[in-house]
Amino acid sequence: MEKILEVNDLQIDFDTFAGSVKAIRNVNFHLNKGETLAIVGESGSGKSVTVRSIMGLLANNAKVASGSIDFKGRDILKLSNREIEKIRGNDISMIFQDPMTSLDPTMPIGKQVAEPLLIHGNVSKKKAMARAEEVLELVGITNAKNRMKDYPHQFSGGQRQRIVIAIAIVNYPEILIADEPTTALDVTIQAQIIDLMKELQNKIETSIIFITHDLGVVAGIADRVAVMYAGKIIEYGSVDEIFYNPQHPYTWGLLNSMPTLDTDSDRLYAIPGTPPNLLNPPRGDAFAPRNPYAMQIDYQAMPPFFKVSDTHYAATWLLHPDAPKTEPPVAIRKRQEEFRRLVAEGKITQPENDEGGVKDDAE
Amino acid sequence: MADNTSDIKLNADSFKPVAANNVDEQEKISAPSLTFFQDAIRRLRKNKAAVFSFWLLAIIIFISIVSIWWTPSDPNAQHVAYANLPPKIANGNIPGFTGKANVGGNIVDKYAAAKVPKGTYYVLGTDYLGRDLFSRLMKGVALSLLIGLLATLFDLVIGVPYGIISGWKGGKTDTIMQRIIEIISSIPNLVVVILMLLLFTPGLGSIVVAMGITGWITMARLVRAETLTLKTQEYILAAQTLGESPFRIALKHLIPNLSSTIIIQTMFSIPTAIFFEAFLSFIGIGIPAPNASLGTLLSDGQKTFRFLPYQMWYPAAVISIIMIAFNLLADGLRDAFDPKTQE
Amino acid sequence: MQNNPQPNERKKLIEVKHLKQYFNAGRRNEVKAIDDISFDIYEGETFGLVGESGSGKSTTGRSIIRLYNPTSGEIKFNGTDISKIKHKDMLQFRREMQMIFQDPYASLNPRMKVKDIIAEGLDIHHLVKTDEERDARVNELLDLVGLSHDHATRYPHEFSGGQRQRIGIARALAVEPRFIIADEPISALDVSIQAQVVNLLRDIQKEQNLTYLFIAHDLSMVKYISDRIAVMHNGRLMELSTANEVYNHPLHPYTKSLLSAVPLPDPFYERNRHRKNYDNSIENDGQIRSLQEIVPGHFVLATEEEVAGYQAAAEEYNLGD
Amino acid sequence: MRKYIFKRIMYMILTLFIIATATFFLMKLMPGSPYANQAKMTAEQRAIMDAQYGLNKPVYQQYFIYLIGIVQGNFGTSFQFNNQPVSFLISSRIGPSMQIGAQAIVLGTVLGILLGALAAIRKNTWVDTLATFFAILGRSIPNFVFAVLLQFYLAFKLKIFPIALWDEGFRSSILPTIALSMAPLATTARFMRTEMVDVLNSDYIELARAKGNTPWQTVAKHALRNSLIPVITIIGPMAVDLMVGSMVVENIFSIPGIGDQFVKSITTNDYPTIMGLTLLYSFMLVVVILIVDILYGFIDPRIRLSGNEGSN
Repeated sequence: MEKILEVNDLQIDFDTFAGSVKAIRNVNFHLNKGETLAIVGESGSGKSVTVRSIMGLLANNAKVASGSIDFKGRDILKLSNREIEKIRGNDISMIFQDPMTSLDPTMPIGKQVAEPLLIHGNVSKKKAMARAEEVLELVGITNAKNRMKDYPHQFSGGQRQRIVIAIAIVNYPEILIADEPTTALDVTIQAQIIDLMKELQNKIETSIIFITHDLGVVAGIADRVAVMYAGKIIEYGSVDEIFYNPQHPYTWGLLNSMPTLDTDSDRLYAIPGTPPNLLNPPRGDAFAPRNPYAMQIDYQAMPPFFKVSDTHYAATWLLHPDAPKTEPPVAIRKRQEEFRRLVAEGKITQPENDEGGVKDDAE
Repeated sequence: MADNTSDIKLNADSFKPVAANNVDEQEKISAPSLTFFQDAIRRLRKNKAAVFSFWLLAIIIFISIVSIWWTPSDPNAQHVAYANLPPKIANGNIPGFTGKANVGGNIVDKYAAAKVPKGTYYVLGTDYLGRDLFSRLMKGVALSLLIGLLATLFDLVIGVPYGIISGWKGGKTDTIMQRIIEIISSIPNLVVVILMLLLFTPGLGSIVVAMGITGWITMARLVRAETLTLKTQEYILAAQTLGESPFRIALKHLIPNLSSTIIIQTMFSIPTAIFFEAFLSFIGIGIPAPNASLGTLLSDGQKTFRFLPYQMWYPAAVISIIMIAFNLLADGLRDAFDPKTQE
Repeated sequence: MQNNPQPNERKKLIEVKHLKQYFNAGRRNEVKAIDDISFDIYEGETFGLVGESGSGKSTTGRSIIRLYNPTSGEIKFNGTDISKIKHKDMLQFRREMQMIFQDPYASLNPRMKVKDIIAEGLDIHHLVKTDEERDARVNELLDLVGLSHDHATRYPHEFSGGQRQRIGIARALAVEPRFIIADEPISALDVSIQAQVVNLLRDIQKEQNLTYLFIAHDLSMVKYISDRIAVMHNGRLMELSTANEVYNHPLHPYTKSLLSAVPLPDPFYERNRHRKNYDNSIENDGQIRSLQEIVPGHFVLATEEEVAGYQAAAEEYNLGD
Repeated sequence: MRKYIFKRIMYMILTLFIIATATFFLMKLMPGSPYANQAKMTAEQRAIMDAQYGLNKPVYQQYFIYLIGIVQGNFGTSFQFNNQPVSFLISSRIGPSMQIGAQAIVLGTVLGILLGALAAIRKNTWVDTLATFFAILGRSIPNFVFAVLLQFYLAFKLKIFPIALWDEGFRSSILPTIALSMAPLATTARFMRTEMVDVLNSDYIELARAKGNTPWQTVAKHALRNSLIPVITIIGPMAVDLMVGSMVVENIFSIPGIGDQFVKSITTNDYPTIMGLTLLYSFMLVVVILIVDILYGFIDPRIRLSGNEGSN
């Protein structure tokens, strides 16, 4: 598969009142052409910062300490402002979380949708407006022709998010970054927006980076998933691998703490404690203090990525060949059984791994 | 990328499980506990201009308090023979404080000309009646600060309760109270002040009454707006569901949370009041002669400014410095108290 | 949890009858936040109220705890009409019913120490006599919600969202209420923290025999915690039944649409999920609808004529099981 | 919208009525004689004068005569200044005041907006510090002090501008305009900075940047307009600053305007003129506030359009 974006060893620090916060710590991932990559994590895990660095939209007090972001053979982090502005809204666009505040309240929506065209394409104003109307129609704004001159406050939250999406896709970007685009929406509107994004992805053949904390949404939209914790990616793989064959205890915890419609147990599994303070990130695995499976090594050294399959890696010492064999929680074992069943029935086509456990190196 | 991870050789001890029983440890807060105010003060300390202003004002206030009992000479005593003496310090060898003046192209020692005894000198010179300007400036600053203090009193005694009641009660009460404010503020407030001054005899009393009518409006508005937002905060609702009385809610929840707004606004009220007095005295309807205030000093100084600039320069500099210091301190406080302006 | 076949025999703690709550009533900007709803909450149960934003679910909670005066209708708590509670009995009412709020950042006074926040109710109701007694009680409550004693002298801004929510719970528990309204207590929290808070709420309920009104928009969490569930939309109750019934045998098209929109952390399920659209206009066809009992314990907003159709649908479910 | 304007005008008339009534009765309560040379008057002369000014009638009649006069644009006759009608005094002097006022408000707001915007865009840099410093100077140095300094150094010493008097047209108005514009400049700059910092932190600015706008395009197309809308609301308070400031500035520069007239009338107890000017000032202020309100509703689509929907 063709890689369209590759993030290598990214490290971002924030200068704050209290000191330097290590918001992103050695993050690596790539985006394949045409796929949807979901980055999952709780608040403060660094998922938003990561994608903002791709857009060159980091806050003033953020500093890229190391790393590269390769897009079409160029390192975005080394581009001049002028060059990155040419990419923004053209090759890479972004959808923000809160549709109520992400549109300019004093500009008619037609003009706002046409704006990226006028900035990047050499089109006439008339053509841009016609195109804006087309795209608004495409994202499901009914009667777009007569609504071009309306202002954002005249639309509902769901409609506004459609307009924001229209702005993002008006230039047929190669990459669409969606930063929690449905978090502020009601569940029925969320479902509509997600359906719309899937539909648009097929139509305009774009790759999507989808950021969310909602595992349900991820299950529905992602091809691949990266799980972030405390500024690091701790596990990544195909959506089926992450949901049915998770390896990192944090991923277990996340999946477990959400009740499914048939959870009947008396207690939910809760990850104890709170995420670490990134002002002084811990030496070993940042998750160790909350990890019921923690071993001594977790407090001493950061775990490297262990390979689970060609597409699936997890950064946990539990995958080390010498580590004692551990039993994941019941619900996770159920998921792993489900995985084997689905694979066996041919409902999921995934590279099969032995017992869903640790995989020795395939030399 | 992770092809050689299994080559990492580790000793068996590394894989000993560590019981995750340190949740309490996790939730422990290690940072020293700071109250909101301590935190704000800490931020304020980082603002050099504000800290400098604070100490400057502290010194000015101290000198003003001293002036109640002691000034270098009687500020209202006239020595016509010593009229319009330039500033002089000690032996007169500090530039600008030599006691000499340029009269028709010649440098003249005015002290000698006026036969001032040796050892007597006026730090900031004398005015056209031979009054010691430094003493008058001390008194004038004290008076201006007193007026600023009274203005904050009106802010606190009228403005704050008015704003809280208007915002908390809402509905008709609020509408009527807001209408009253609207009418008062439809008259330029200096016009109100001037009308009041005409009704009463000019002087400190009438300035104070006039300020009492108009000065608290801004405070009332700010407090009302803030109360309206605080009113819907969930901790206020929580207090209500616990059965707290409105009066106690105002005392326990509203006022502590309004305190930063109130402090900042009083800091802005003081220079406004000082300006009021100076303005009124400048146009001749403020503090009556012979009492000194910053306004009367400026007004007197202006008359002779072209020939004896020092008579206006010093009071002008002092009033500007006081105003700047209060404004800088107020700005600093606002930044320290309002986390929104923080990075 | 749902093993009580005849809920009608249980004691009703809350009775809401034809409650209407209009804001700006009679004016041009009138909002019918609640438009004629009726339901009961039985002692010891968790009653879930779900709905999307603007459905009136939070207003319902606030009306029950008398933060608003109802436009019309009646709310009974333990048999007495809460709008008729005399001033002297009001304090007792305020003790018995408590609320947990949504926003962990706005629900704690930033200028008060944790112990003073928790002890606010103790002070109002004079439940402790000495400072030592007060501190001891605060420590007890901190233990109950899983916070340590040295948190007592800290200020709210030093805590994380989940910890703050636990402080809010301790404040509500301080006055030993019988009934707690939890108004979206977890929607502002991260997934892993949500579970902590939900577990805590369940533990306390068992320990102290509490009754909950649990208001939320997260359907899977409501299903998990509630015994019975009411679905609210545009100020009206659309459907009311046991949690299992509502989720497994939804009858009203709105409920069906809502359930079909819930994403689950299961890619295979997600691939096969079909979203059902709900047509709002059905509600405004001018016909008068009220909650009708379709099968015992399962209510749906319907006209008399529609009942038969819903009954047939309920039959089908039973055949399918 | 039309209904709203009508309601606002009604409030405005009510406000003016209350002010007129209050000033009238205040004047009646005032100590001191209205006549210029009262000491030399005999009782008879006084009676004649009282009759001439209508002061012999019962107070309530005087009040109604006064109110009717106001409606007709008649503010009575000045006790001083050659017994001219107050309306004539005002109309002959309002020109210079208006000119300086208008010039000062334009200069002050334009510079203030630029300064404030610049400070916000270059937040926490030396540009911001400098702009903030100027704004603080502007509101800290009393305008009469500033006026005297300008006059002394630029006119008296350097002789770049005429010292005083209103005889060189525009050139005469430059220094008073600068002195008067300090307060509005400082107010606007300060307000503009706060608004713009808020706007620049908003999500739609981030989206504008994400579209590929350069920082300057973002400011020009999105940030400026959105931060300017609330700035309109401070024109009212600034008008007050100007009216007050004009009193001393006109006095210092010997400009024959209404501010100067007001100060003179106060010092000579010329009640009809004081009352007339008080009403005029209040009238101007309420009109400015009304215009600002309407303008605000008209410029901000959120208010404009919701208003329309409401009335349809």
